[in-house]
Order: sequence, then C-alpha cells, then structure tokens
Amino acid sequence: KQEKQAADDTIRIGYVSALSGDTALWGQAGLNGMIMTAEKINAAGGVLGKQIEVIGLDGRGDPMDSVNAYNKLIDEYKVVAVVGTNFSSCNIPIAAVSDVKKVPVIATAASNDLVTVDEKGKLHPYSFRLCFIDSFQGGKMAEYMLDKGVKTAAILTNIGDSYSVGVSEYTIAAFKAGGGTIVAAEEANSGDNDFRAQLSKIAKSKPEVLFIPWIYNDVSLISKQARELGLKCQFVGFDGWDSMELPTLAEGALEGAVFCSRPGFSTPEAKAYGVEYQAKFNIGLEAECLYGNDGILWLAQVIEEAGSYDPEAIRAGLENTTFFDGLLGEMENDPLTHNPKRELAIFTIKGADEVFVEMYN
Amino acid sequence: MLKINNLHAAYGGIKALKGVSLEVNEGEVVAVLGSNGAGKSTLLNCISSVVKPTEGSIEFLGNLVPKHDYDVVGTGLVHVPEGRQIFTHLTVRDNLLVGAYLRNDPKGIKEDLDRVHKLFPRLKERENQYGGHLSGGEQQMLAISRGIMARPKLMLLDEPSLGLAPIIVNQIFEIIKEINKAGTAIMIVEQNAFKALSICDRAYILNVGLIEKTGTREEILCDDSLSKAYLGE
Amino acid sequence: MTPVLEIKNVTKNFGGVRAIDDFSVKIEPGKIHGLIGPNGAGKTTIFNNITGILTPCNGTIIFDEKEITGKKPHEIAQYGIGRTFQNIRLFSNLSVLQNVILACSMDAQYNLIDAFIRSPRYRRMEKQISEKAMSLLESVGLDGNCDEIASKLPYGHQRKLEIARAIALNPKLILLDEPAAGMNADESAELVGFILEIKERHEFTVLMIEHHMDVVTNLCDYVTVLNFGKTIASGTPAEVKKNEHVIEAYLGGAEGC
Amino acid sequence: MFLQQLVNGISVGGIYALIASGYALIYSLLGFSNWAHGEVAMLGAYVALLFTASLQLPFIAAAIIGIGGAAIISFLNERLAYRRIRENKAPTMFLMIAAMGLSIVFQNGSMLLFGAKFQKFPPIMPVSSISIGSVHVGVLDLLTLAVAAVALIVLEIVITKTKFGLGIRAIASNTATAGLLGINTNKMFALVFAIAGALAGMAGVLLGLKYNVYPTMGNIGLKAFIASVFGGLGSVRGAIVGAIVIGVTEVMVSGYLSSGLRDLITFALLIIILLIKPSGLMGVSVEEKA
Amino acid sequence: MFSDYTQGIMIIACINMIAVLGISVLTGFTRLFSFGNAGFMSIGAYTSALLTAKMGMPFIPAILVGILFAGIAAYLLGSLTLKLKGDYFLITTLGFGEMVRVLFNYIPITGGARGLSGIPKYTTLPIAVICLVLAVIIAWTLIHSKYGRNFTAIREQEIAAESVGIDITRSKKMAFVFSAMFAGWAGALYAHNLMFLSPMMFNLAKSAELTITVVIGGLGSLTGSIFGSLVVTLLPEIFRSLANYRMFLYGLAVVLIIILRPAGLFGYREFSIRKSIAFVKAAPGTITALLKGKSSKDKMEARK
Ligand SMILES: Nc1ncnc2c1ncn2[C@@H]1O[C@H](COP(=O)(O)OP(=O)(O)OP(=O)(O)O)[C@@H](O)[C@H]1O
Ligand SMILES: Nc1ncnc2c1ncn2[C@@H]1O[C@H](COP(=O)(O)OP(=O)(O)OP(=O)(O)O)[C@@H](O)[C@H]1O
Ligand SMILES: [Mg+2]
Ligand SMILES: [Mg+2]
Repeated sequence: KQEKQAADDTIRIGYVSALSGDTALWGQAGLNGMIMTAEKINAAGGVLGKQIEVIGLDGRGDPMDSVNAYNKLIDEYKVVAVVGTNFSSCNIPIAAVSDVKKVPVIATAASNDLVTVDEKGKLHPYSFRLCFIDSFQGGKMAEYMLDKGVKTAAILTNIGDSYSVGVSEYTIAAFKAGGGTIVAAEEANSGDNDFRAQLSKIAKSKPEVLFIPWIYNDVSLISKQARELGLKCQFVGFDGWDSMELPTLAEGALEGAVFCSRPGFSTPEAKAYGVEYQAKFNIGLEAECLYGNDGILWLAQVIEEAGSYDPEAIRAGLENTTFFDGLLGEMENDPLTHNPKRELAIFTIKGADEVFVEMYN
Repeated sequence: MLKINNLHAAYGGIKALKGVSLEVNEGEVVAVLGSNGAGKSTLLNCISSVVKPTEGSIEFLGNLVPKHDYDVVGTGLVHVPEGRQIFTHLTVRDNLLVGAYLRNDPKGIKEDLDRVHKLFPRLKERENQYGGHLSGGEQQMLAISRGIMARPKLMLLDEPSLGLAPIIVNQIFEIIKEINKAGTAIMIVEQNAFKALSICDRAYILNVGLIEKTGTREEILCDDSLSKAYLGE
Repeated sequence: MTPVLEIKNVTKNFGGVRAIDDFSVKIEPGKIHGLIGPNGAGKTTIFNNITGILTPCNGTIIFDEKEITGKKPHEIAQYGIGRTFQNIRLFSNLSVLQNVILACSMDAQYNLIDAFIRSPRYRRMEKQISEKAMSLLESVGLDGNCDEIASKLPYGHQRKLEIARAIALNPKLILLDEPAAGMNADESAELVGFILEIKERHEFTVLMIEHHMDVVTNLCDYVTVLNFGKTIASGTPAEVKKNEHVIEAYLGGAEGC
Repeated sequence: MFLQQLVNGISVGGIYALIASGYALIYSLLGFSNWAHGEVAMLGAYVALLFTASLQLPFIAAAIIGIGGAAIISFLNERLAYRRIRENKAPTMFLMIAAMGLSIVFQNGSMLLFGAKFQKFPPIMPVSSISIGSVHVGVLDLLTLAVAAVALIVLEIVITKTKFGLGIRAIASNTATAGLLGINTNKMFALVFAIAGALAGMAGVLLGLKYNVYPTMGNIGLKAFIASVFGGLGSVRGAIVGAIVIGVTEVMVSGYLSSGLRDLITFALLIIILLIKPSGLMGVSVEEKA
Repeated sequence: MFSDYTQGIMIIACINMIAVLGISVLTGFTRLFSFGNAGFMSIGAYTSALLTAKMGMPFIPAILVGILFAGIAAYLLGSLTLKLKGDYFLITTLGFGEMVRVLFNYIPITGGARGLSGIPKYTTLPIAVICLVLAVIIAWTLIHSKYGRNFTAIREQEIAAESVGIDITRSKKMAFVFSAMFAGWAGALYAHNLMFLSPMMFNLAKSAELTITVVIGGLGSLTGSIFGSLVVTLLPEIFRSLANYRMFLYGLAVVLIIILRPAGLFGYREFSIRKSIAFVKAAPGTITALLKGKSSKDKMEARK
C-alpha cells in the first residue's frame, strides 16, 4: 500500500462511475473531463501549491460496486473528496456510507432527492451534487408549458430509470396542479428500442405536447418513431437531452422541440471546451464531461478558499458555497438540502442546432 | 487389402492393444473373437480412426488410413459400431441416407435402399419413425443397413448379432455372407463365436490386447482349448 | 398361489403402431419367467409399462395384490419392482459403490433434520446402507471394483452392476432386459449360475427378456412368447421350443444360439 | 388503432425473427444456446458502419462487407472457442457459458474500440414510412420481414431437403457417428456458424438502420433466445413464428394494458405455453426410450 | 483490522458464496439450470428489507421470512415448470427472474426504479462470515445425505434414478427450493449491507453470473463453487483500476477458463489437503504435459 500513499505535494481526488458496461460512455466522459481540467489546474500551479491527482475507479453503475469503489478510494488511495456518480441508485447508498467515512462526495447527474437528504428528511452531511433535482426541473417544465398555453399533454416514462420516473412524477403533478390534463401517461423500459406501441396510443389521444424524460440516445429513437407514426405534437424534454448530437441523431424529427438544461449549455466557454475536448480525446463532448469539470473546479475553489484540503474543511466549504461559476452555469449550494440553486434555461432545436430561448424561473 | 502392423492403443494408462498385427484380403470374411474387454472394439475403432493408435500402422488398399474418422468412409471402409449408435432424432429413412452421405449416385442409393428394405422389411414398415423409438433389435438392423448404404469395400462389424432374435441372427449371418459375395470384404467382431466361425474364412483370437491365435476356420474349430473357451464346450 | 404380478389385457399404441395388443400374463412367485419374441415384439414396452415409464392405453397391471397401472416409476420401484435396461443405464460418472448406494435411498428412513444434526438414526442408517451396498457388490463379485468409475467397467461387469443396483431395492420382482446380450457362451453360462445364486439368496421373482435360448432354457421355469404384442405361445422352455409358431416367428430353423 | 398495433407488433417481431433464425440454426446443430449471437449481429453492424462512414463505400457494398464480417466472426467463435470446448468433450452447457463470456467480451471490446456512442448509418431511404389508410408501415420493417421470410424459406429447404441439412441433423443427433459415416463435422460446424453469422450480420445492419448502432444493441439477442424457445428449440420455423408471436404480444400488451407489465405478461404467456406444449410451439421432442 | 473497503469486499464474497452454493446444489449436483436466482435474491432482499425498514422487525426473523418467501416462490414455480426439460426449464426461470424484477419495479411499496432506501445496516463482516459458515455446513450435509445422493442420481441418469425409487420431481423441487432459499438468504444480507435496493440490481446478468461462477468452480464440487465465487468476486476487483478494460478482461477470463479447464477449476473433486499436496507435487509435470500437448496440437493444426 506504500506506493498508494499520496506524495506530499499532491492532492488526490477520486472519481467513481461506470467506466465499463453499457453506461460507460458517460462515466468515461466524466473522468475525461475531470482529468483534462485537473491538468489545466496543475499547469497553472495547482491548488495550494500542490498538484491534483485524479483517481478514477469503475463502479459499473452497480450500487454495491460503486460503494466499494468509494471505500477503496478513501481506504487505499487516501483521496480527500470524491466526484461521482451519475446514478442516483449508486449515490443513495454512497451517501449513507459517506456519513460514516466522512469524505465528501459530489454526485454529478444523480438527481434523486434522496441523494443528499434521507427519507426521514435528515441531511447527509458529506453528500453534494451538481445537477438539478427531479422535482425542480419536472415542476418547472410543466409550468413552462402551461405558461405557453398548453392544455393537454402526454408523457412517456422510462420506468426502469429512476431519473425518468422521478422527473415524470413531478411533471405530471405540476402539470395537473396548474390546470392541464395529462391525456396519456405511457411507460417503456430501459433497453427498449421500439416504442411504437406506446406512441400509437399517445397519437390516438392527440396531445398538444409529449414530455420525453429520457436520455438523448433514446430520445432520438422515440422522436423518429413518433413522426413515422404520424404523431405531430411538440416534443418537450429535460436535461437528459443535453447533447450536441441530438439534433443529428434525430434526423429532423425533433425540429421545434423544447427542452430545459443548465444555462451553460451553449455558452462560448462550453463550446470552446467541447472543441478542446474533441481534440484531446477524439470523441464528442458529453454533458458528463462538464459535470466532471465543474466537480473538480468546485473542489479546487473550496480548497483554495479554506486553505486546507482536509475532508472536513472541504465539506464545510462545499456546504457554504454561495457562488460557484462552472461550465454548467452559476450555482449556489443550499446548505439545508445540499442541492445546487441554479437557473433553468430553455432551449429549442432548429435544424442541427440547439438554440437558447430564455431563462425560466 | 487391410494390413495392420504392430498396433498399440491405450486409454489413459490402460493398454487396450499391445501389438496387434493382422490382415484382411480382398473378398474375405475375417472374424475377430475374444472375451469381454479383450480389445476387439478398440481394434475396430483404430481402423476407422476413432481411436488414435499409440504405435503401429494401418494400411488400407496400400495407403495409410486417413487421420480423421470422417475421411475414412471415402476410402471404402465403413465401420458399424458397437452399441448401434443410431441417430435417435432422425427418421429411419434419414438414418439410412446418412449412411450414403458421401455417395452421389441417386440411382444406386435408391437401389441400395430397396435392397436393405428387402433384407429387413421391418425397416420399411418403420420408415418414418424416429430411430430412437425403434426396439433394440430394430436399431441393430438399422445400424447394419446404414453400413450397407455406404457400399463399402470393407465393412467392419462390431457384434452385429447383439440383441437380435435367433431367427434374425441366422438371417444376419446369411446377409453378411451375401454382402460378402457381392464383393465386400468383412471383418466381424462377435461374441457369438459359433456363428461367426460358420461364415468366416479366417479368424483371429484376441486376448487382452494380443493376438493369441490365428488360422483358418477349420483350424480354429478343431482347436479344443479354443472351442471350450469361446464356444461353450 | 396368488401371482406376484398379473398383467390383464394391456394394450399400448405409439401413434399408429400397436406395440402391445391385449396382452395378459401371470407371474408366479419364486419363479423365473422368460419373455421372448422377435425384435420389436413389444417385450421392452411391456417392461416399461410395468415400471411406469409408459402408461398402458388399456388394461390393468396388478403387483402384489395392488393395482399399479399408471403409477409413477419411483412409486413402482418402492413397491418392490427392480429392473435393468436393455441399453445399460448406470450412473456413469459415479463409482461402482456409489451406484449401489444411490439405489438404497429407500432404506434411509431419516429426514432433513436428522441429516443436519447427524442424529444417531442418520448415522445408523448411513452405516447400514454402506454395509448393504458392500455386501451386494460382494454377492455379484464386484467388491474388488467398488472405487472404479462405472462407465469404465467392461460390459459384462456393467450388467452385473445393474443387477446389483436393482437388488438394492429389496425387490419382490426383478425385470431383466437381455442380461446376456453381448456375452459369449462361456460368460452366458456363468450368468445363468449367477442369477440362480442371487435369486436364492435374495428371494425374488424374475421376469426376463432374453434372446440367448440356451440361457432361457437353463434358467426359465416358464416362458411366454410374444409376437406383434400378442402372446403366441407359452409353457416350459422345452414346450415352446417345439411350438411351430415359435419356430416360425422366432427361432428359425436352427434352434438355440 | 388495432391494425396499427398489429403492424407495429409484426414489425417488432420481424427483427426478433431475423436474429432468432440464426440462433435456431446453431441450436439445431449443437444443441446449445449461442448467447453471443446478438453480439455477432452488433459486430456486423459496426463493420458495415465502418465501411460506409469512414471509407465512404456505398451502403449496399458496406452492408455486404458487414454481413461477411459477421460470418467470419461467427466462424472464428466456433474455430477458436467452441471447437476446443467440443474437443474437450465438455457438456453442452459449457458452450453456453463460453458464449456468455464471449458476449461480455464483444460488448465491452466494441465499447473500447468504437466507444459507447449511438452511431448512425447515413440515410438510405427517401421515405421511412408509407401510409395505408390510417396505418403507418415502416419501409425498413417491410424489408426486415421480407429478409426474415426469405431466410426462413431458404433455411427450411436447406435443412429438411438437402444433403447438407441431413448432415446437420445427423451431427446434431450424434456427432461421433456422423463422423464415422463420413460427414466432415468440423467443416459442417464452420459452415453453419458462418451461415448463422451472415444471418446475424444481416439482422445487425437492419437493426442499425432502424435503431442506430451501439455496443449493447446485441442485447436484443435475448429476445431472440426467448423467441426460439417459444417456437421450439432448433426449429427455424418455430423460431420465426415465436418471434412474431412475442413481438405482437409485447406490442399489444403495451398498447392495451400496460408497458410496465409488458415483460411480466409476455413471460407469463411464455410459461403458460410451455406448460401446455413443453417443447415449444413447433419443437419436437424425441423422448428417450428406456 | 480490515479497512472498510476490504471488509466490504469480504462481505460481498460471503454473500455471493451463499447464493452460489445454492446454484451449486442445483446445477452442479442436480444438473438443473436457473437464470432466475437473482429473482429469488430480490425476493429475499425486498421482503426482509421491507420488514426491517418499514416495520422495524429485527434482523434475524426478517432474514428468515425473506428466505421463506423465496422458498415459497420457488416451490410454486417449480411445481409448474420442473417437468420441462433443459433450456425450456431454463427459460422459465429466466422469465421468472425478469417477472419478479418487473413486478418490483411496478408495485409502489418497493419504490420502483427509484429504489428502496433507509434499510438499516445490519450485515457486518462477522454476521456475513457466520452466515457463510452456516450455509456451507447446511449445503455440505445436504449433499452428503440421501437427498444429495438423489440429486446426483438425477444428474447422472434420470430414468435409472426413477427406477431405483427416487421421486425425481420431488428431488428436483427440493434442489430448486433449496437454491432459491440460499439466494433469498444472500439477498437479505445484501439488502442490509448496501442499505439500498433497486430492482435493476437483480437482473439477468446477476443470475448468469451465479451460474458462470459454479461452472468455473467445477460442477459437482462445493469447494469448487466456493473457490469459483472467490475468483469471480476478486477478478473484477483486481481489474477495477483498469477501468474500461475491466469487463472485457473478465469476459475473456471466463472464456479462457472454460476452454483451458474444461472441468472447471475443481471438476467433480472436493478440495482436500491430501490431494492438493499431491497436486502441487505433480503440478510441474502437468504443466509441461499441458504445454507439450498444446504445442503438438498446434503443430497438427499447422500441418493441415
Ligand atoms: N473409453 C474408454 N476409456 C477407458 N477404458 C476403456 C474405454 N473403452 C474401452 N476401455 C478399456 O479397454 C479395454 C478394451 O476394451 P474394448 O471395448 O476394446 O473390448 P472388447 O473386446 O470390445 O469388449 P466387449 O466384448 O465388452 O465389447 C477394456 O479393458 C476396457 O475397459
Ligand atoms: N416411443 C415409441 N414410439 C413409436 N414406436 C415405438 C416406441 N417405442 C417402441 N416402439 C415400437 O414398438 C415396438 C415394440 O418395441 P419394443 O422395444 O418393446 O420391442 P422389443 O420386443 O423389446 O424388441 P427387441 O427385442 O428388439 O428389443 C417396436 O416395433 C418399436 O418400433
Ligand atoms: Mg466391444
Ligand atoms: Mg427390447
């Protein structure tokens, strides 16, 4: 274990996510993003004069495996903080463990409310996150559509994915509460690639809009199949749509669709980062890269401010962050819930572009 | 036509053949006799390349037998194995056709099919039944017929009378004689030594992996010690 | 005397094939009863109907005054009918001893709890079973081979092992399907002695299928001859051997092989 | 609506059928479920994609190369893995486990090679669907069904009517004796795997056109497995019928009951059918004779 | 004494071994295949977790109820499907596993895909080890009693087994229920180790992994299964930092083991000190023989 002890002039930061298996695309992207940013920080002199070393371990997207990886990072690699994962199902058990291990963990895209606060409402003091929570974006998007005068909506939920289930639940609730009618609430499952049964049914109910709380890959299939079946309504999405490639993948089926995302989605900084990323790793940018980037930047900011990289100091720093501006956009950490307060940005798809429409709050 | 020289074979550590040499000439019926476990089946398996000998050579029609069992039939040598080895999931008819797998003369195949149907009318009756559903004796008939379908120059028969009714046993030996008359040499392994000796030209007695005695039919029949051991009195 | 086994008007069809046709027979206790007939006459099918592997289309089978028609194979075995198979069916990857021990599970009258706590009852019975298996192997002359793998045994020994396994059920009736197949004259003669001996020792009745007429002649008290699933003759071996129908359908010109 | 759902169901079933046919072919020969079959389809799709996207070959040429590639990969599976296991005389279940291992290798290997991204074939069809009355029919679905139908007919004829088919069936029933009678078993295995691979490749390309190309697209092979069990293992006809039945059931359950319970109901139906017909819709079982 | 990480791995190894022992009895000794044991695991896991988390039941009774439910489910399923043969039976177990998963995803009380959290952490290393020891003892005694012998008889020759009076339906059902109960047991421990459950943890891949483990360890060997499960738990651990190569290497290892060790790591044998000494002594010889055999085979193929 000797060689695993960090040298005195480095600060070790861990990363856990699915680096293998069928969701490795995003896990890898997050790690790459972290590594690229860490290199930049190091080149600029590091943090507190020390170099940052990123250690990524695979958790396969499996909760138990991810907990093990988190423990291994702390016990064997002596990291001071961990970034990851992008799965609520992994971060909920990690949060419970972090209560004991007392090393802060910043979830990237794990959006379930329980990641930072347990079911009894008690805060997990060491668990943080970067993304919107399900209730926030679900509710906001429903309100946004109601504001636009939409009265009837359909929704297609991925019941195998906690993100989709969570977002759907809040979207439906808010849409109904605002006086709208959900004319069809259909379900499909992770791994499905044919949605025509559900879409035929949705088409029959003639909604004005269809909410699609899915990850962009699936969104492209759903939208194409919907158009093939003659479904003409507007499509509405959430931050799972967050990908530059979506318009191309959907081959025009998403023209005019709207979705919400973090404000930094199409800023020049984010685009420049994407170009740099593509050049370095020879692969397109994923939102997850930005999460990785923001995770490490946030930690760096907190460590600098605290002047210490003791996990306890980092925890306090993260908790009391009132302003952090990353590639995802500006945020403030809510010390009571550990959820980031950030604004919701609305985008629309035009041709091969995703165009910023407005901020919505 | 078949010439075996100093053949050795073993299963793991157990030596089943320890230097067997023998010959089968064109047009002959040769019997190989011996008690349980003497190595008779092993001998036939070596000839048809199912078992690889550890030592010695096997020549058929002047060439070494091919290395793979599936190339052996092509040289004109067919092995009707011990225990019938029917294709249980194939119909009786298909079983027979597999026997003629390497042949490309539909007319000849048809002729031979008629021939075996005449030899064993039961197979004709059961033509569309699964091989696995035949009675033991019927399977034995099928196995022999399948061998005939290959139109071999030399046929190796491993206990063809096993499990057959006496009347069929008699018929089988008649049939073997007939096949032989039609020009096929026969090498037959039998427990029914008496019957085997009644049709063969020459015989070899195998004992725990070694040829104990060889001679013409008459010589063997006259040998008292042998008739005692293998013919029962 | 009440018969050990009585088959009444049993019929069995396979699709269009009538393998057994209104067949009846009575097996007297303590006797060796032969069942012979041409290939495909339905002999093995009768065995399979008796042992429950097949269910007759018609008719009843009574064993030891109980009707066993349509019962499951294991139930019939538990009633006391043991059998061997035409194509030997041993537990091939197991040792000779294990083959016999497996057949003694009926002697093991203990339950799961006994097994888990290794109760005295469990120990006693397990010990009894091992001893029984060894003595059975001794009586068939395989005690020297008890650690060998069954499938590696020479053919004749495999047949004996099958018989030993059948006897392990403490059966009243044993069904032997061609026990002498693949044996030469000498070995067959030895088998005859062997069967007589174990029959005396273990006191069961035998119903056997056999094509070796010398074995049938030397062993059987009574013979039933079957053709196309029907009885064509019955009587002592000497009687049936003289029967014209039997000669025509089964024996052919030359008698005995 | 019902008609539309029926069309949806049949077209879902068509995709399953195409994979299931190759699956059944291998089962009919070796008596084992080749769990890597879906991954062969996936690799075929990637090969085709590579040739259209990077080398700018016309789609048809690339598709043919993809199909050939899948055939070669399938052949290599046999040659390098399955054959050795057969030669070890291991029980068939070992082949199945090896196939699972291979599917893990292929899935993760292609992730390493090509990345986990969805990739798209360049559009090849001017219209993606045609409308007959109020029913929308996908052009690709028609193509898929046509290919599946042709595959079915050809395979049926080959297996039941030709000498090659007789050889396959003989090997399936008793490999050792088939060899003894002059059937070159190694060659036959190689050929059958290549044919099954080509079928998989075809399925892969069609799947890729329809649903994009990505490393886990082979997971659909599970549905093919279920379809071929449903239809009767080893029966190509059964596999295809089973595939259509499953496709239609899935769609109907999703359309009229609940997508959440779709798999529950499909599997329940499968179990019920197996209880009534223990060897599938069209499978035959030759019971062992005692 | 051990770091949390090491303890975590050891606990998982124990849990996996318990589930694998169940499969070992089922597949190794009875030659029945199940791809549904993850389903039984999830039944054990959810039942016990709901009892402790929602109803405050103590751990041990909750485990017992979890085991019981898994057993009852297996009994009901087995009663219907055990007469099916080979892959037909396999697919019903696979289907069952998926059905359970879909069901747990669907019914509200489990929290569906969003998961069930707030499960108390009861599974500690000592408890896991005690459970494992208990499981080994139970499996061992079962296999070495008449019940285990009956399983083996079915594996070797069903028809002959029946003919010596073994009720094969009952024995198969027993093996099946037994394996399900062990799976349920493992599931209950799992739930109270992770403190969180979501249906996707008990997917087909998990079921397949259990069977792969038994085959790798050697069918018909309990010690082989235990050893195999150590290998399967530790292999990914060793490969963990290889990140994206991890599953690739794992799959490759599985294929290579199957090809190179056709009887599994242990074959039919059980581990014994005496034999292993003999094995170690013979090892150099075996290895050279293996190498030679391999090279001569390669030559043969080269000639072709
Ligand atoms: N597959 C095998 N593995 C191990 N030993 C074997 C194998 N096959 C045969 N033997 C052994 O080799 C020896 C010769 O067997 P073989 O089958 O050739 O005898 P056989 O003369 O044909 O006997 P039988 O009259 O019983 O058919 C016997 O001792 C037998 O036990
Ligand atoms: N499962 C089955 N399906 C169809 N036909 C069958 C089946 N089992 C047996 N038969 C037919 O029933 C007849 C009787 O078969 P059986 O096995 O009882 O004959 P046997 O008298 O034992 O003959 P052998 O002496 O040759 O063993 C045979 O003609 C056989 O083809
Ligand atoms: Mg022999
Ligand atoms: Mg018979």
